[in-house]
Amino acid sequence: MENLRPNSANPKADLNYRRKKNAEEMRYQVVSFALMIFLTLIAFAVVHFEGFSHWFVAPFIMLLAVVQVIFQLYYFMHMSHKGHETPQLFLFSGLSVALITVLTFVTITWI
Amino acid sequence: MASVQEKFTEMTWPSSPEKATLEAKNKFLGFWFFLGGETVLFGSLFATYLALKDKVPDSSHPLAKDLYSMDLTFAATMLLLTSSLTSVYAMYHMKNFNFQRMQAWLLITVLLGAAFLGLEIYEFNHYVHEGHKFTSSAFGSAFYSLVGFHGGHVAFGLLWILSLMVRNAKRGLDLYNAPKFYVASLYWHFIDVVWVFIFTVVYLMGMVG
Amino acid sequence: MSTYAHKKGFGATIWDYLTTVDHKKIGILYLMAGGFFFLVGGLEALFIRVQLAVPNNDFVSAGLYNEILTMHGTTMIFLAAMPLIFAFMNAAVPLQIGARDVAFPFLNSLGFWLFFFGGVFLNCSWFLGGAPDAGWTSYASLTMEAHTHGVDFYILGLQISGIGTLIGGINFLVTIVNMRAPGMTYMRMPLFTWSSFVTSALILFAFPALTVGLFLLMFDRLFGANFFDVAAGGNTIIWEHLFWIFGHPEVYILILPAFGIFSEIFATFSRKRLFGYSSMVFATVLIGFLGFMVWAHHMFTVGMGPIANAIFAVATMAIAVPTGIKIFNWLFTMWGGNIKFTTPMLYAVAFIPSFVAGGVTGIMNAVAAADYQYHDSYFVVAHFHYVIVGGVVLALLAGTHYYWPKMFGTLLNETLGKITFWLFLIGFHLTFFIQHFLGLMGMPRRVFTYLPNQGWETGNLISSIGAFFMGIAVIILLINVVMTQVKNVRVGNDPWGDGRSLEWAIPSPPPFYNFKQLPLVRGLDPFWIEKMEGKTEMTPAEPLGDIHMPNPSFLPVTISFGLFVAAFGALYHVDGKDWALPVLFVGMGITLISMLLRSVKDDHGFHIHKEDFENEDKGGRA
Amino acid sequence: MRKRLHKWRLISIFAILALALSGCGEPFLSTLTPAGEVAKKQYDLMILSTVIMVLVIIVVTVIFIYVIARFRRTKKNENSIPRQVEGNHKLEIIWTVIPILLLLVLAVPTVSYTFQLADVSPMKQKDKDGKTKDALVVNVRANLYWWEFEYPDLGIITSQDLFVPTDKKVYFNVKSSDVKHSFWIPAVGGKTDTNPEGENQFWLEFDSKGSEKVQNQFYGKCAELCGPSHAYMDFKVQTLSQDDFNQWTQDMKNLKKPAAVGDLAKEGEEIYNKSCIGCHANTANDARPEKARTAPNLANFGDRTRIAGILEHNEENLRKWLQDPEKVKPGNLMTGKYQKLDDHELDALTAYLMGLKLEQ
Repeated sequence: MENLRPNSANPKADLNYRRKKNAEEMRYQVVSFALMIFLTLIAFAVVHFEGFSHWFVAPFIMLLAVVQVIFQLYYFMHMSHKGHETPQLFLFSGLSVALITVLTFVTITWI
Repeated sequence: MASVQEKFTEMTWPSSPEKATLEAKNKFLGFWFFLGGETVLFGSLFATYLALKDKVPDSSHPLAKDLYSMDLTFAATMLLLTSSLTSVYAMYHMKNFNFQRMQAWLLITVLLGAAFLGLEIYEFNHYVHEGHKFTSSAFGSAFYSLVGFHGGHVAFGLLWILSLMVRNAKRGLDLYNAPKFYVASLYWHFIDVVWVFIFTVVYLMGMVG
Repeated sequence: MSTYAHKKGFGATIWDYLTTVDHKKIGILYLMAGGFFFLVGGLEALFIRVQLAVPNNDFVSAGLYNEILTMHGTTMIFLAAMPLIFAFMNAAVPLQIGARDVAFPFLNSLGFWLFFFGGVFLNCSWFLGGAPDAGWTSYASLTMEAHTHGVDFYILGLQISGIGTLIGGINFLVTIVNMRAPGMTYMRMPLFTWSSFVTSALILFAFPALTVGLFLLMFDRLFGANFFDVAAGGNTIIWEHLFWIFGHPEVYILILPAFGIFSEIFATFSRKRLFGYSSMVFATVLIGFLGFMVWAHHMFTVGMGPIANAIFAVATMAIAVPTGIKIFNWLFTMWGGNIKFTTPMLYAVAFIPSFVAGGVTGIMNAVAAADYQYHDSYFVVAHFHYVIVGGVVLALLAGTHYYWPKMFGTLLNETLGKITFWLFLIGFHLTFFIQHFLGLMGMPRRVFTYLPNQGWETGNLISSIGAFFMGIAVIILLINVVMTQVKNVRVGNDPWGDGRSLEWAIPSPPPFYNFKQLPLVRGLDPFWIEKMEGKTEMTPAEPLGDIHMPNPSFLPVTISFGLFVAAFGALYHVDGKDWALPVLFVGMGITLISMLLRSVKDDHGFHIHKEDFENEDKGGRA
Repeated sequence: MRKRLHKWRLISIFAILALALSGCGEPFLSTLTPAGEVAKKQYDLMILSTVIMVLVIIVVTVIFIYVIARFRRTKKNENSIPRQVEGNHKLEIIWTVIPILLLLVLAVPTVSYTFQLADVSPMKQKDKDGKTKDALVVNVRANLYWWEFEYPDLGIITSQDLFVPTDKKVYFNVKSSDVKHSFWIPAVGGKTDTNPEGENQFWLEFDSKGSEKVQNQFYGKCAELCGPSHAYMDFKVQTLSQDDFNQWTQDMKNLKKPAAVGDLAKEGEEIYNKSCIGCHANTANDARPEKARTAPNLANFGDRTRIAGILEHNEENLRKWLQDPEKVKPGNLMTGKYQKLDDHELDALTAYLMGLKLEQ
C-alpha cells in the first residue's frame, strides 16, 4: 500500500509520516524479538529442568519453535506485508514438501 | 518506474526501495522462490539427520545425549537471534535512507554472525576429540552435514553482507544496491529460521534423548 | 541462424552465442545441445536393443551394457528431455506473455552453461575409465560398490547441471509472475505458459532433494562419510527416498510442458479455443501438487509395509483423474473444430492413444499388490517409455516442427516431417508394446542378456526392430533440418495461419527486443481476438519509448567452466593424485572470480532509443 | 490418410492377436500362468485393472476416431471458423466423476490385497525353543550373484535351489549381504527387495497343480540391478509334496560329511579342502555365522539343475565354470580366489563336486 501512496504536496510532511510509520514498525520488531527470546528461554528451561517426560518435551519445544519461526517470517521477513502472497504460497509449498520428507524419514526408512 | 542510477535524497527515496524497480521486484520475488527451494533442501537434511540420529557402528561411539552441551547451544542461539534483530535495524535505516547507520548495524550483524561461527567451529572441534567425527558413523555424517550446511550458509551470508558493505561504502544507497541489501537481510533471517529448528530438533531434542 | 547473425561472420556468431543473454538465442542453444544429447542417448538405446535382439548376445559385455543403460537413462532425462523442454520454454514463454525478456537474462544464460558443462562432464566418463553403471536411479547400495569413477562422474555432472536447471526454474517463475504484458492475467495465459509455470515450481521443490541426495552420495564416495554404509549405521533407503522425492516430480516436470505444447497445437490446428481452459489449468496445477505425494510408488517392493503401500497406491491413482480431464478436454477441443493435419498436429493426435496407453499402465502399476509383479520388470520399462516417448518425445518432436518457424524463420518440410512421424510412431509402438508382455512373462529389466528358452526371444527381436524405425525417423528429421536451413525460405509472423497466442503476432524470428511496444491483451488467445476483428497485429499498450536491454556477458561460460574444471579435481582427489587438489582450487577460483566480477561490476544494460525505431523501421541494434 | 490410419489399426489388432496365440509365456516363469495363491491374487488384480482400463481406452478411442474422421479440414470448409466453445460443465463433471468411481472400484481390492499379502503373523508365533510354531520359514540371503536359503527351524542351508512343499504357505525373511537385490519367482508371486539394512517378510504358496505342469520346477530371478551379472542371478525352485519335503529335510539333516568315491574324486576332495573350503561348505548344517558363509553351500551340489545358476548341469559346464568363472558370470566374487587349476585338477574337482548328492 505504502508503495502506491503518491507523494503529497508537502514532501516534509510525507517524510515525517513515513519516518513515524517506520519507527512504529521497528517497535513491533523489538517486541517480537523479545517474545522470540522469551520462547527460546522457555524451550531451554524445559529441557534443562529434566523433570518432564520425553513425550511432553519434544512436541512442546517443537511448538515453541514453530511459533518463533512465524514471528521471524511475518515480522522480521515482512511476510505480513502486502505483496507477499506469492512468496507465502511458495514458502509454504516448500515447507509442506519438507514436512512430508521428514515424516517419511522418521516412519518408513528403517525397514 | 524509477531509474536505478538516479541520485536520491531523504525526500525522494521511495518507501519500499526493495520493490521500486522491475529489477528489484524480480530480485525480491526470485529470492523468495529460492528460499522456498532452500526449505526443501534443509527439510531433506533434517529428515536424513532424524533417520540416522544415534545410528553408530558400535557402543564405543558417543550418542546425541552424551555430546550436546546446553551452554554452548544457548550462547550460539542468542548470538544468532540477536544478529537477526540487528539486521532488522539495518533495514530500518535503509528505509530511512540513512546509509551510515545501516552500515553500522550491518557490521554488528556480521560480528555476531562471526562469533556464532567461531562457537560452532569450537564445538565441532570438541566433538571430534570426543570421537564424534564426520567419518566415524552415519550419525556423525548426518550431524555434520546438517549443522555444517547451516554453518556454510552463515559463512556465505557473512561474506555476502561484507562484500555488499565494502562495494557500496563509497557510493551510498541507490535503487541498484538497496534491493541487494534487502535480499541479503532476508537470507540472514532465513538462516536464523533454520537455526531455530536446528537448536530445537538437533540439540534440545537430542539432550532429552 | 538469424539473418542478423549471418552478417557478422562465423567467429562473431560463435562469440555472440557464447555471450548471449537473449532468451531466444538461449532457446536455440538449448535446442542444439539437447538435440545433440538426444542423438547420443538414442544411439545408446540402439546399442541396448542390438544387444538384446537375440539371447546370449555378446555385442557388448555385461559391464559395458550397464554403462550404456545408465547413460541412456541419465542422458535422455537430464541432458535431452529437460533441455529440449527448456528450449521451447525459452523460445515461447516470454513471447506468449508479451515480455521483452526473461526476469534474469544473465541467470538464464548461466543456467544453460551449467547444464551444458555438467552434461559434457558426465559424458567425459566414457573416455576416462568408464561411464556410471548403476542405472539412472543409482541406488546407493550398488553405487557404494562401484569401483570405477563412473558414479563420481554421475554425481558431479548431475550436481552441476542440476544447479543450472534450478536457476532456470526460478527464472521462469519470476518471469511469468512479474513480466506479463498489460492485460495478460493469469487466466489468460496460454496453457504452455501455465504448464511451464507449474513445471518450474516443481523444479524448485524437487531439485533440492536431488541436490541433497547427490551431496550425501558424494560425501560417502569422495570424503569418507557413512550415510549409506550399513556397517557404520547408514541406510541406503534414504537414497531411494531422496531420489524419488525428486524423481517422481521430475516425470511431471517433463510431461506437463509436453501437455502444454499439445494444448497449443490442438487449439491452433483445430482452429478452436481450448475446450475447458480453466479446468485444464486446474488439472495442471493439481497434477503438479499430487506429483509430490506419490513418489513411494516406485518403492512398493522395498518393504515399507502395507500401510505406506496402500496410502501411496491410492494417492497415485488419484493422479489419473486430472490427467483424464485433460485427455477429454483435448478430444473436445477437436470436436466441432476444423482440423488441419500438419506434422505437429499428427504428433498431437497420435499422442492421445499413445499416452492413454501409458497412462492406464500407470494405474495398473499403482495397484500396489499387483505391482509386486510389474516392478522392475519389462512391464515397467514399457510403461515409462509409453509415457515418456509417447508423451514427452512426441511433444518435443511436435514442438520442434511447430516452433521451428518462430525460432529460425523457416518452415520444416512437411512431407519429410510426415515421413518422420509415421516411421517414429510405428517404431515406437513396435518397440515398446511388446515389452509389456515380456515383463509379464517374467523378464526383469536392466538385464544385459537373457538365456534362451524362456519365451522371450520373439518379443525382444520385434522390439529391437522397432527401435531401428525410430532411429531412421530421427535421421530423416536431421536431413529435414539441414535441407530447410540450406533452402532458407523465410516465413512471416504467423506461418501456420491459425496462430492464437502472442508469439504469432510478431516476426519470425522476433527482433531481439521482441515487442517494439508491449501489446494490450484483451482475453485468452489475444492474437486470435485481434485477427477476428480483422487486425493483423496487436494493439499496443504503451507509446513507443526507449527499451531497456541487458548486456551480453561471457561470465556464465567462465562460471560454469570453473565448476567443470573443479569437478575433475574433486573426482581425482580420491586417487591421491598430486595435481587433483590444485585443479580443484583453480576451478573454484575461476568460478568465484567470475562471480565476484559479476557482483562488483555494475551492469545496467543499455537502451534502444525510440529515435532508432523511427529512423530504421526494421529495428536493428542501435 | 484415413485409409492409412485404418490400415495401421488393423496391423496392431493382428499384432495383439498374434500375441494372444503365442500364449502367455513359459509356465515356469510367467506371471500370466499363476501357480500359487499370491500370484493368483495378483493375476486377479491385473485382470480387474486391465478390464477397467480397456473400458476407458474404448471410450477414448471411439471419441478419438469419430473426432479425427468427422472434423477434418477439407477444401470445402477451408475458411470456416468453428464456434469457439469455452467448455461444458456437465461434460467436465462427468469425466471427473466417472474416473473417480472407476478408481474406487480398483482401490478397494488394491488396499485389501496389499494387506493380505503382507500378513506374516504366523511367523511371529514361536514355541518355547524359539522355533516357529506352525509355519515353514525360509531365510533368503541374496549375495552378489547367488542365493542362500536357510531353514532356521530345521537347521538346513541350501544354495541356488530353493526346496519348498506345495499347497502350504511358506514364509520368507529376505535380506542381502552386499548390495540390494530383489527376490522374484514370477509364476508364484511378486517380488520383494532384499535390503542390506534389514529383513523383509512375506509369504508365498506353491500349488501342486501348477507345479505338476512345470515338472516341479519354477524359475526365480533377481529383479534389481546389482552389477554386471544381474542378468545371471537366477535360482530354481523345486517343489515337493509335503511328504517328499519331510523326507528331503530328513535326508538333508542326515547328510554327513560326504565321502568321495573313487580315486579321482578323492583327489578332487583334496583340492576342495585346499582351495574351496575357505568359502564353500559341503554339509547342509553349516554352523558358521552368516558373515563367514561367503559362497554357496555345496552340500547337494550333485543334485542341482544348473551350474552357477545358469549353465546346464553337466561336467563339461562345471569344468568351464571352474576354469574361468569370470567368463561365465562377469564380476562374480569367485574369480581369483583360488589358484589356476590344470586339466587334471579340473577333472578331479569336477568328479568330486558331482558326487555331492543326497542319495549317498
